Amino acid sequence: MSASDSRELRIVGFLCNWCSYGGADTAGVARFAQPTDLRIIRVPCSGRIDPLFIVRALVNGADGVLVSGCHPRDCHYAEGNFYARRRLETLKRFLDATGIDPARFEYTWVSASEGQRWQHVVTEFTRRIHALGPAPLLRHVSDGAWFDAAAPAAAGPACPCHG
Amino acid sequence: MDRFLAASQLTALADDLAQTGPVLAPIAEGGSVVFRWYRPGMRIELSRMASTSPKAATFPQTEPLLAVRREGEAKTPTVEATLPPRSRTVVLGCRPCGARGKEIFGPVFLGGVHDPYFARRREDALFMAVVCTRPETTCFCTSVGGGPADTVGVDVLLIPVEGGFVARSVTAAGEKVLAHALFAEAGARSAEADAVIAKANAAMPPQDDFRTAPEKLLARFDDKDFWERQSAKCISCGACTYMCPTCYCFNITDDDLGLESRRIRTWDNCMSYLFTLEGSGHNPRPTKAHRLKNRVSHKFSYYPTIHSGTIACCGCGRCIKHCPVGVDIRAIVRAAQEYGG
Amino acid sequence: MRIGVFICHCGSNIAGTVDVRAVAQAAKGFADVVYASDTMYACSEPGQEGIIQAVREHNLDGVVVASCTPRMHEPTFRRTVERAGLNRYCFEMANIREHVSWIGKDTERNTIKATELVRMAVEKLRRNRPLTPKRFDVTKRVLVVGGGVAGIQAALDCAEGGQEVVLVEREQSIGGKMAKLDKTFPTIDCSSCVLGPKMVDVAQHPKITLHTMAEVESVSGYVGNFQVTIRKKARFVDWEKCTGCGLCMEKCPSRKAPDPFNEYLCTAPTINIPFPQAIPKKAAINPETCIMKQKGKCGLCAKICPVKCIDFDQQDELVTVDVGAIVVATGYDLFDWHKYPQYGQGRYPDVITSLQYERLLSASGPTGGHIKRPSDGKEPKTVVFIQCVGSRDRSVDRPYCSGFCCMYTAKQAILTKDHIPDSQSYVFYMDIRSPGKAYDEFTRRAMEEYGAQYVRGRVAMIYPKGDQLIVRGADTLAGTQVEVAADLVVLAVGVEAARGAAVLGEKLRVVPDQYGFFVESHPKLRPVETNTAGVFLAGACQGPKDIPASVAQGSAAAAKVLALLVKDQLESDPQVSRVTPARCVGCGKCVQTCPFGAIKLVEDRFGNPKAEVVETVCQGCGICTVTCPQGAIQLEHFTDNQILAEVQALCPPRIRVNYAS
Amino acid sequence: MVEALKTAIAERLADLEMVIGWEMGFDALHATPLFIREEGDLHRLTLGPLAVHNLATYLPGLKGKKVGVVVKGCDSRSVIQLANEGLIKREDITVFGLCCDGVISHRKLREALPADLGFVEQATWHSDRLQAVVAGHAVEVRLQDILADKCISCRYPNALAADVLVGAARTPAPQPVPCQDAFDALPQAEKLAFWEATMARCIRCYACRNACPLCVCRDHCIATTRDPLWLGQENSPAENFMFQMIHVLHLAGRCTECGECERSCPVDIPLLLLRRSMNRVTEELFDYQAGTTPGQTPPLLTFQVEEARINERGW
Amino acid sequence: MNQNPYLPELATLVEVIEETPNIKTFRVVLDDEEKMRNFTFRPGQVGQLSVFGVGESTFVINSSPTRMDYLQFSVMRVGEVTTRLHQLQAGDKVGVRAPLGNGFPVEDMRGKNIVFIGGGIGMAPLRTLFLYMLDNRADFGDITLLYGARTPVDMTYKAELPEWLGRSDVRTVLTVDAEYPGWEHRVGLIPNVLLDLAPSPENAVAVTCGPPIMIKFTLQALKKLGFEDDQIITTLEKRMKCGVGLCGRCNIGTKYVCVDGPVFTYAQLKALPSEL
Repeated sequence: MSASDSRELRIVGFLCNWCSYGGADTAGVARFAQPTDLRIIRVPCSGRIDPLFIVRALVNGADGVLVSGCHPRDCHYAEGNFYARRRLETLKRFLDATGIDPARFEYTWVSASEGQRWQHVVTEFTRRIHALGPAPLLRHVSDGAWFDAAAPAAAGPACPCHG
Repeated sequence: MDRFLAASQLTALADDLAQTGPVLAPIAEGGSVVFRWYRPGMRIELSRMASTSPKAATFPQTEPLLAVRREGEAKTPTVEATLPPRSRTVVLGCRPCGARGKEIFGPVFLGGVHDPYFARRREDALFMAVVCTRPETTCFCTSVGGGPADTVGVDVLLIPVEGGFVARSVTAAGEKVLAHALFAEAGARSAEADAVIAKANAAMPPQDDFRTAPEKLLARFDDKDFWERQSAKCISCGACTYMCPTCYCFNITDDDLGLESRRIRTWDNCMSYLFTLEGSGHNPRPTKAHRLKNRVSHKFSYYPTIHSGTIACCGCGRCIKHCPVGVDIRAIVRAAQEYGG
Repeated sequence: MRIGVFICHCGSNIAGTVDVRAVAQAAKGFADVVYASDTMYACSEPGQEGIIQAVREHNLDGVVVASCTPRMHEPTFRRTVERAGLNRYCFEMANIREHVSWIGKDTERNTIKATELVRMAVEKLRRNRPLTPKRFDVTKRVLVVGGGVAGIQAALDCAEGGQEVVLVEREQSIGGKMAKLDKTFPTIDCSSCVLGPKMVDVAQHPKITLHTMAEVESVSGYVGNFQVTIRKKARFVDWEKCTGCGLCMEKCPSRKAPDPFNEYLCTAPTINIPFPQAIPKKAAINPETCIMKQKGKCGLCAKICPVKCIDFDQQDELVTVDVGAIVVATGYDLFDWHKYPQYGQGRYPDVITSLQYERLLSASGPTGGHIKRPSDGKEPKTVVFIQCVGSRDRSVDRPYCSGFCCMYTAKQAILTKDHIPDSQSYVFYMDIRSPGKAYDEFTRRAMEEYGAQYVRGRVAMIYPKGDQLIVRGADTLAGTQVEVAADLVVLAVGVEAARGAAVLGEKLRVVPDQYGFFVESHPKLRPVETNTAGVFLAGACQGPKDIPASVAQGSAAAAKVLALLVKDQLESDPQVSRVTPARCVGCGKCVQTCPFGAIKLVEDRFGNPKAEVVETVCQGCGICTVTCPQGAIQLEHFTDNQILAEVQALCPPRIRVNYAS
Repeated sequence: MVEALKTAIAERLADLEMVIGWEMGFDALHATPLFIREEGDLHRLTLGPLAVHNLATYLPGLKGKKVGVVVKGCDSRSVIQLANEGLIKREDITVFGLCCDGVISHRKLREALPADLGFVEQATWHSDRLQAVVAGHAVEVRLQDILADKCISCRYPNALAADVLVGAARTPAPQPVPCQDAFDALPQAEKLAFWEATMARCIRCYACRNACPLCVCRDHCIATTRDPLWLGQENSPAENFMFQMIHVLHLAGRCTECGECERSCPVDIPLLLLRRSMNRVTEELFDYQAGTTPGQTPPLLTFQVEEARINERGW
Repeated sequence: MNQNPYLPELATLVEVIEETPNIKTFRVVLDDEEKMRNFTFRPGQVGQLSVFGVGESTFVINSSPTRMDYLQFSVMRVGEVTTRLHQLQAGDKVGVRAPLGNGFPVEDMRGKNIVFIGGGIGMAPLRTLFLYMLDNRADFGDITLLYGARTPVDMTYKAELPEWLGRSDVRTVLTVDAEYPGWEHRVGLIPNVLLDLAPSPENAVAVTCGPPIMIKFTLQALKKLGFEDDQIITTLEKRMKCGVGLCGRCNIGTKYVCVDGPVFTYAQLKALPSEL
């Protein structure tokens, strides 16, 4: 796949400890080869994943964010992924308004036994992110502190209605 | 010295000045007019007062103070002051009140203690202020010592005349700028400019007399009811302080970047609960009444008391005009003055 | 902080595709890292000693081990750092085996990835704080829910282990499904002869309190400290007094009460003791059919009762007990075979379930142990057994194998021949699954010694012809259609989760799987634990099981309970949520979303509502932390700042430290 | 209408610590919140297209007090939502509801006038027309031309769950908001560029936050805390944008679209573009409009085992 | 001061002493040897300690200018910076901005009888002056130290207490709020013990520091004993950032605690607006 040929992109994964992290372990134990771009952050439950973690990662320049939890009804904490599903779906549908490509964020469910599924998810998501290319980055430097004449004009393309 | 700048040359002047150093100018953007670091292509708008103040020229919202690096296996830190690079900074098209605002900083930042960041920016800044020909409903510069053609803190006064501006130098640095080729002879326009100034002064509403404010406000210090009523509609945001040309409260925070860290100074807001919250959980200014009291009293009582009567307010009216709920600082001071006779 | 980083080779498992020395070298450059090295096997004794030594030598107060998955060795290394004198939470792991070396072959990329994972772990560790578990007292009593063979075994083992046991059974007698069986495979020994003595032991054991006709009403609390309310249903007989003499049963004029013990093959007296070996051997009145309860007159039983134990006004009674652990042994129920159109959906009285057949075989059953078919009481000569009715069938959402039907069908075929030597049994099957000790031999005996005809294939339909039932099916081995004229058809109905399991699961916070069986903590390594600490599983409530497996699980659950209750105090996991009261606005969003009821609103000394976490109940999921907009409730060890530090380690903000230079 | 309201307030004032309404502010184009404590304050009460403020914003800060509040239809949703979230006690609040004809957008008014608002000399309303003298020029502006965007799309002009309802009920006639449609039509990359440019002028004064009736963390907002440390203090476009993300996500399923955030912004950042987009999502997903039904649970504080409108994405 | 007021001196922690479960004492030496040699300060002045990447916090220098082997700060763990300080060990680097503030009016106190009344962590600012006076013992009259804490566990400077108790030229009295196993000193709240000791206000100055509630009742007790407002000195604590009177947090009316304080007489405090 193209993912392994080109430059690595920055993909952050948030995985629940009980299912998906285990699923990624299972994939590892089974030596299911995967692209190397993804870095996994382990959390106890998908219900612990604040959508703002995802936004923070994207604002900080992540090219993709992948969240995975237990399948609905299989949550170790009974309800965590039900809350997560609402939060994550809300974020995903909202992202378009921010100008961040919603395709850069995905969430899914992988159980501890689904090593193969995990391999598939990682491979597909990485492929998708590589197809999108590096994410455009918001400026992290304020104008006021130092004036950098070389910096692009702050006034970018305007909203047609707001001038 | 008087020179003339054709209205049509304003952009050219900005473009040219921006080649050799930062230019801060009121820019029309998204329906708003705000001070921005000018880059060619931006539209300078002088017909109305910018909602933000030009204080970023001397006191930017974010000022990096220190950089700390840990290097080598021992990771011994080295600390370095990150002073702003030296370069002439022009504030083009502020109002006289905006230029006056930064003068409030002087006695504090260059008084008992010398703040090298402010000092350097102050030294490098050149203020070209436009005379106000007509007061807004929120303007009260004349009540706090200023005026529509006030020259305090101004290097060049731009006086609107037919077809452009008479550029009148106030300081030597200002005079130097006027040598720029885009300026023409002022000639007879100087007289026109004088008339504009006279008319502008005459157009100002009657002055408030705030001389008794310091003692009257202090006398109200313990009047909880007074301050609760005055602050009832305040929503404790920072629009007033961040718009204000004279507000200088700041925060200092560290950003941890692993081996590197930095310490930055950012505008802070005395209307915020966290501003004075102590580690123990105690807060000397726990309610918005306490905080509004401190804000108003600082400007109209404490500061004048410490600094020989100067009111820490330039009368630009931004805090009134842009307050989401229309808190009017003039009315509060008047109320304190009138209270109890 | 002074952090030490240890990069494990794991032999060549990691070192094969990760340059571990380079990772260690890079780690030396990370913030607060004062020591970094690579080690052959971090988890080995010398590996662990190396960590301890480095902690002491370099005065470390935090340790990162980059090796395998934390799901494997996090507990190991936590103990290691604890031995080195550190708090066990001042430790982080980077998974560079399962997530790096085993899934990619590119050494260069793997090394970069491993390095970043280590940096991430370091950045998190820099924000860790020492956590200490809270200790709390344990109630030394166990609740066993369900009095089948698994529950009985668990109760007896716990009681023998010295713990007080409260056994709750929904039916009037304990014994469960096994009490209904005639014989058991593969030994053909009498079921009640095996089970009976155990039931008596339960009744007589001084440590066991038995509540039958009772259900768990509510459960609160947490491991070591559950409060359980039990609803004892009105039985209209004072069991303190009832001697079980059975006089009332004989005289009761209303004899049309349904008889669940006999699988509704017959009716029972309204005041009844379900079977002679019932424990407790006490009578109970079915108010639905009781003339006194329905019409207000009769009372014959009360008149003749020698001990005057009849009490028509008896009400349900709620009993509350404190227990430290709970064993769930609620068993199974049979699949509702009426869903299948091909078996007549109940139109043919001579199509019965295997459990009904057990009652026909049983000497204590409605026919006194003589096989008589329900329709006309005739002795059947041709009996057709149909297997996998509600097992291994996706069309009825029962894709799983019920496990023991093959065996009991073989047993019933054998018993049929024993009872009626001139009979012929046919068994329609899909596959024969008999992987147990002496099991396969047993099915062979049914075929070879007892002449049962095994037909591999599904039955397509059953229809009556005369007084017989024509069973038509396929013989997939012969590739032909078969038709058998049967006198009796016995369906080997599959098992499913017990009625009410879902409701009980909610009360106990034990999650059912998609078919309603309770989910164990780990399918291999924690088969009788659940994800709710202190709640254990035994028997078929976790999945289909035969008797020996159920008994084994009962004992296993008991062993877990005993291991728990032997402690006077327990430690609660300190990875729980913590409220900063100064930042809490008391909006109660966390309370609303906590799945465990672990957060309550309390008033501070100014009367402001504040959230408070019951540390022992909190399971550490962190749902509340996300719910709280002001970040006032933080899940320890997974705080916002810790996770943000990991995010920032991977995606550093592009701010500049010094613009001027 | 204002007289009827005054009568209604006068009748109940004795039982209330205060009633929050509007009075005229520092000039003829600005109203300002009025805290009516005694009958003598009542004559200052004003209504109309300048009564832009959502006074429900003050209610959480007055928790525990018996307070009356005058609300437009949109504002009344905030009251309901606050009560639904237990942030105020509904029984402590007396809601004086209005049937609202819409309020102005000061920004649109500014664009409609020959000079800046600050140069107004006089202004009077003649039903739905504003006659004003600005910088010496006499002008007339129609309300419908300067109507706030939220009024264009208003679905609830009449106050909901009001204890007293004043005025004649209006039939809602929601229209699409042109500027939202224009924004939605932008290509994604341009949206991001738009926010980057726009956020560059944000000064992080938090007026949007503090004016928001549902932003009840206020003193404890994670934008300014160190633990948790969500936000750097540098006012870069990225951090300013991140703050707006915090705001919008914390309001997901709670925002009543009163528009106070956008109205309060001193540098005219069109924050409602984000709010409306989010509200559209939560309505799509959960069939939920915040603050329209007393007793409703906000959608992100609950769940359904089977979500009717969330499709599991296949992989 | 014409140097950058925000620029801290690099310094090394030479010793960390665990005083109580939530208070640690840090001994700090400036890395620049010359600056350390020339470092001077007045008792009662404060310093800002930096943990780089985390932030700065203000603490009183509680060592004495007469003993300049190191600068000493005692830190109670309450917030982000203090928590991170508590994680540091000897050898670690910090930043120091000191001295800041006014310090005690030592000159005015010469020849007077001194009564120290300290509660809990409030002993820290008293310690510097107390040691200073011990080292200049002849300049001062009778010295009484009353130091109290909730329990013996919460008492700071435990290592030094025996020496102070053993000295014949000062009267040291320790108290805890309630009986505690093994406690051999006084039991009782500080104001009550103070009334019991009844130091004379004659030619005396009382120096007190402690939690607000203790200060409140101690002031009442001192008044009862006849101390005038200008005979009572205390030091204030405020949230500070810049430490040089700019950032706008710590003012009480026109006075900036970081510059005009933290030491005030009770008479001075009474003249200020009531915004403690």
